[in-house]
Amino acid sequence: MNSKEQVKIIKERSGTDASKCMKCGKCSGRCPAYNEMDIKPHQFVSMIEKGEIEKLLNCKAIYNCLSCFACVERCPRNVAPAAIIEAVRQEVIRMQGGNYINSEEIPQIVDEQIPQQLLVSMYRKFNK
Amino acid sequence: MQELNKEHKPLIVAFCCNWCSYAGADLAGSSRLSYPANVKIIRVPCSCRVNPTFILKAFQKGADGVILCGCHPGDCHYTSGNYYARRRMTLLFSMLDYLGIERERTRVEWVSAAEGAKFSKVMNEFAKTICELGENKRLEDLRCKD
Amino acid sequence: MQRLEVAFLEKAKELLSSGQVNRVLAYKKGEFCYDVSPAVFYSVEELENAVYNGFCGANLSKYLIQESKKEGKVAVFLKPCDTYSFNQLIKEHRVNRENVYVVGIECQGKFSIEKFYKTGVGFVASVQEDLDSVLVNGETKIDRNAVKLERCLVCKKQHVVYDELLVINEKKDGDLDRFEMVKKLEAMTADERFAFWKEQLSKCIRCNACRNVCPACTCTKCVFDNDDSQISSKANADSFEEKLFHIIRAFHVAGRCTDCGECSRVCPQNIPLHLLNRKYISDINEFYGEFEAGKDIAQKGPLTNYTTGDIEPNDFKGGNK
Amino acid sequence: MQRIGVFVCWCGSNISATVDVEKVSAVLALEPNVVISQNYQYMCSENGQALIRNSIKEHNLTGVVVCSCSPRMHEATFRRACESAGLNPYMLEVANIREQVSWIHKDIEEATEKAIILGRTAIAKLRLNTPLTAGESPVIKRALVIGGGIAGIQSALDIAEAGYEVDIVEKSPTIGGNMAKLDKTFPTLDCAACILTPKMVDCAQNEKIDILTFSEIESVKGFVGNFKVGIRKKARFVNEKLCTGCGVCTQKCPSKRGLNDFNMNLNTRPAIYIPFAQAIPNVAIIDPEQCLKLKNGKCGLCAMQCPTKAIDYTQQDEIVEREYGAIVVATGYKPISLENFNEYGYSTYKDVVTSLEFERIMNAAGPTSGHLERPSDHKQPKVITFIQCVGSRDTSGCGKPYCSKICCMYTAKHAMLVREKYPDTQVNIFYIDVRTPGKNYDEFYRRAVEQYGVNYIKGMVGKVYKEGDNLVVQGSDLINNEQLLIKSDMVVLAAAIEPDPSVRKIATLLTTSIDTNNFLTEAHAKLKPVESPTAGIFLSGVCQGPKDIPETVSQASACAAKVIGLLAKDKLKCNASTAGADEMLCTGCSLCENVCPYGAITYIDKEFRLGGGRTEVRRVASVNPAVCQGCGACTVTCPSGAMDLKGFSTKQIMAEVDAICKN
Repeated sequence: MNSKEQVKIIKERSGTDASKCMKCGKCSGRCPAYNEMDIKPHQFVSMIEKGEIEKLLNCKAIYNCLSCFACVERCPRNVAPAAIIEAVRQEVIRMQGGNYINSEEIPQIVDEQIPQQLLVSMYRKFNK
Repeated sequence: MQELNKEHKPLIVAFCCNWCSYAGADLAGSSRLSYPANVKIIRVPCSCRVNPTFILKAFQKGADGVILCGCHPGDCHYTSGNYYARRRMTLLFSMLDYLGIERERTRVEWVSAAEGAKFSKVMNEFAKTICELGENKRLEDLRCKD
Repeated sequence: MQRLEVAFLEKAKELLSSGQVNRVLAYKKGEFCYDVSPAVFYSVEELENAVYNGFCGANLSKYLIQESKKEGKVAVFLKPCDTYSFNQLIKEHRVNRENVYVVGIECQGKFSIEKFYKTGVGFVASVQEDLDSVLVNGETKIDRNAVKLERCLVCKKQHVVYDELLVINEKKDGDLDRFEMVKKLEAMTADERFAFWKEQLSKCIRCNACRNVCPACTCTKCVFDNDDSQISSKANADSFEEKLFHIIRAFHVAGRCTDCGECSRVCPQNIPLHLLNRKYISDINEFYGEFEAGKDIAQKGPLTNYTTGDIEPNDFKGGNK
Repeated sequence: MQRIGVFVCWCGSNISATVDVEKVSAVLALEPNVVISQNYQYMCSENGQALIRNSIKEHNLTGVVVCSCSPRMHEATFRRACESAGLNPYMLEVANIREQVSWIHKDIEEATEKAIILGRTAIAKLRLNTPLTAGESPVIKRALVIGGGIAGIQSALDIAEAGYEVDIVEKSPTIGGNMAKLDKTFPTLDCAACILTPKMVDCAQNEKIDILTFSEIESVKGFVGNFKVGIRKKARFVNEKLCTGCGVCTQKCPSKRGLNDFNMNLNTRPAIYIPFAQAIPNVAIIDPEQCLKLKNGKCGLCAMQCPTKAIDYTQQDEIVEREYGAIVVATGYKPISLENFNEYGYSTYKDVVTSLEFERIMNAAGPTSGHLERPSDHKQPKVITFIQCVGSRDTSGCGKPYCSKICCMYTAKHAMLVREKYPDTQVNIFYIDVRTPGKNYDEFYRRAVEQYGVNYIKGMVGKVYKEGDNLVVQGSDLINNEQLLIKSDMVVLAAAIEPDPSVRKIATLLTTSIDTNNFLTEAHAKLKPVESPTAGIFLSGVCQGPKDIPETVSQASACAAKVIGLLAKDKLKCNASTAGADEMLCTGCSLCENVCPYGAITYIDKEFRLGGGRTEVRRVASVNPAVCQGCGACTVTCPSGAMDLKGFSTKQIMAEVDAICKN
């Protein structure tokens, strides 16, 4: 698969239209994981639009995103940066194959206090 | 018979109000949004000028579908004309349906002057529906068919 | 029941002899008992021939268009359903109300002679009426409901406009659902409906009786007689013209038709024309709210009125496919 | 017998590329009544029109069919050509073979066939045309301006200047609108009151102008040149004629808890009040929600104190009916409600204010007498952060999809004013883009950056929250690619603006159209920007789209020019296509009268001869051709077919149906 096709797939999977972005930066303005991310939420939107797929596939930010959807909530143009981040991450996982977490392991490795949403998010991040 | 039906090119009469829908048709034209050539437009000042007899007459003379286009409710150039047209057409269409005549042959669409794309879409869809229905047999006058 | 006819004659005589009116519009005897027709009586002597019985079905209101224009006052005996038509004519400025003295007369439902024949009584020489039954030829007793006109089974009961009332007994029954047949037709498939109407309307001989009797069809010159209308025709040349005439006629009276049923009563071919009018009435009730033409002249007619949220012409439910 | 000329236009190659124009003119030449059929490159050109004119004369034509572009484009042109050759202009029909044929069909054979059918249809209709003459209706030489902001004031002053009478109807107790609330104006920084209030006074003193404040439009009837408008003068409980505006009552009033809406509710005012010092009219008004006398009958202090006995607790709403030739809509705007923008904490934190509230805080006549104080503790803020595009350019459904146009400039103004008066205050501005098209606008913005050291940050704010006494603004800096947390004492939101909500009702009453954002639609986006599609209704100011003051004033004057042009005419040509009843068929049933939207139909009792010396008086419909607009609603309502419409008669339309269907 070439990178053009990958971009197309990621765009489709995210279900969001990155061309609607007016580059206001409100997504990055609210991101709670901003400082941890090597590529910022607003950059995901512009980079996928420009087709800079290699950098995205190799970034760490896709694992730092909390999937809190604050960026989606705030966006004035109905673009969903978190969905793009998620789509890139899925692409990486699918390229690698395999699951990184097994449901049977969860009771041992997880703190009881952990919120349900995080568990769900964890599945999304580490499983195919 | 099947062969004949394929060759049948349905005739569609479109009554368009001068202020919105006729202008919408103009916009479809200037935007080069095509619709079948068998759609022929008659310009009327307002959708409320369209008498049920015009529609029946068109069917009598061999039209296979009749569509009436006017300004959107609330936007009538004459303030309330399309509201009257709406009631008249509802009752007329309901009566045709009651008599067992295919209700898909008649239609009302509100198309504004800015909706060239809608005009073309409506005409394409309507023409397709009429094509599928085939020739108008239940409301035609055989003498009028040459 | 004979008491009512006596009261009717007394009232007519009183109105004439007192000079309150100079003529009376009512019914006169024919050759047979069922052969009654509308007539104008100018003197007490002429009233010898006046009758009021179960065969006085004709709606007298339409005659008042011409009668009310003439010199002097005319008295008229109107049944409840007739008063609706009369009221609608007042609304449309077709009658001069000041010239008419309306006596609202009791009606226990009028007869259909065909229904007598259907009971197998043969020739009807005389009918003695009772509230619930009739005695034919002095020997056969028949349930009154069995010989009533269809419209009298769905009676309006109340007089909506009158100067005085002549009612001895309250009207009984007549509460059937008048839209029953319309609903039945709607439940048929489109092909069945088409077949039904094709059969019915192809009987039409374009005698124009329905139009001429209709109290809502009061045009000076009907569009079907007017060459300029582009739809004029004297006779149905084919099935299209049969439909055209009846659709347009029903449309022209839509919202104005009081459902008096005269069209079906007079049709020599027994076409159920009232089913076309009732379809409009039922649609109007369903789409725009209950409306009864002739009931309240201050109310706007449904086709000269609108609301911004009216149903769209493509969206009505319609009959079955 | 009609003698018809057919003229087929090539429209350069627009038509001739897909329609065989030679064939069209040749085939149409064979139609009955057609005596000449020609084609030409550009029928609308002077040469093309000359061809029509000459043919009319040469062939004694009684009618002309032009097969060309849409009649909406050149029907008027060809009508003029006919008229100048002595032919009645309504003896013309246009077959639209461009928009309806050549531009949408590719197949030449198919397109040519359709063009011929449309040509035949036009000929069929034309055979039944009759010469028409347009009637005339007089113009009432008085204008109505709805809205007394700067747009309405300017339009009214210009119309009055030309010598016509104008009424300004304003829904609030004073004219002045939003501009009266502003402190300074960009790009010159002169004080809004200094330039506005003299104009308000001019309005009050101009004898051609009648100001009706605290009044609303109740009903509108009629048409261009002849509007009848019902105006509701709401009760203000003070006799306007007697009140001198001395203000004694406002000082004595014991009920002082009412929110001062002129100061954006930042402080309170008495129940009887004068909106602001320079209010026009300078007359007090009682707020019935607050007034003790009106609420429970106990008080009456103001009436006792009033030296002119102007207080009238029994005053009622009053409806006045007036007639106008033209109507100007100048209903203006308001900032949007910020309820969908909780992230900025507007409803949670007192120190988050809108720009219009900030105007009042900075205004010398405002609640703080012009001292920069934050609302929570009246301390002078040391760090102020402005956020632009709050609700503008928002397609998510929370705000407005359009650019509000004025926010970039007034935010730069606010920043400059703060830095000018309080140089030790830090000013940050979050922006998406800075838009400054306008004379001296970009220079103004650059001055804010270069001379006043305003910190412009390209990025948007994600959240405003409180930490101790201060607000923290969390936002992105897209240039430095970092996320900022800025401690601020005060946050100012440049809220989007939207048309004043009253405009919906007014648009309905005036039957003019309104777009999805509630802005009134102009008749043509480029060529008729101040006319509404409804004749006689004109648009001034923000009701048509976001505008700053200079633009509003220019549009208001343009609007006035259009109104003056209309009022200068003594008579207007009416629509020639009017309805009329065949009196021999009319039964006088009143159905048509009930559907006429213009009240053009009345009934008369007319005497008819029956023959033999007898006569009959019948009630028949009579159409006023000056009022009839030609919609045709009556024609279908009429069961007898007595009512018909000239130019679109039943026969003509039926002939068109025939012509289309027989092919």
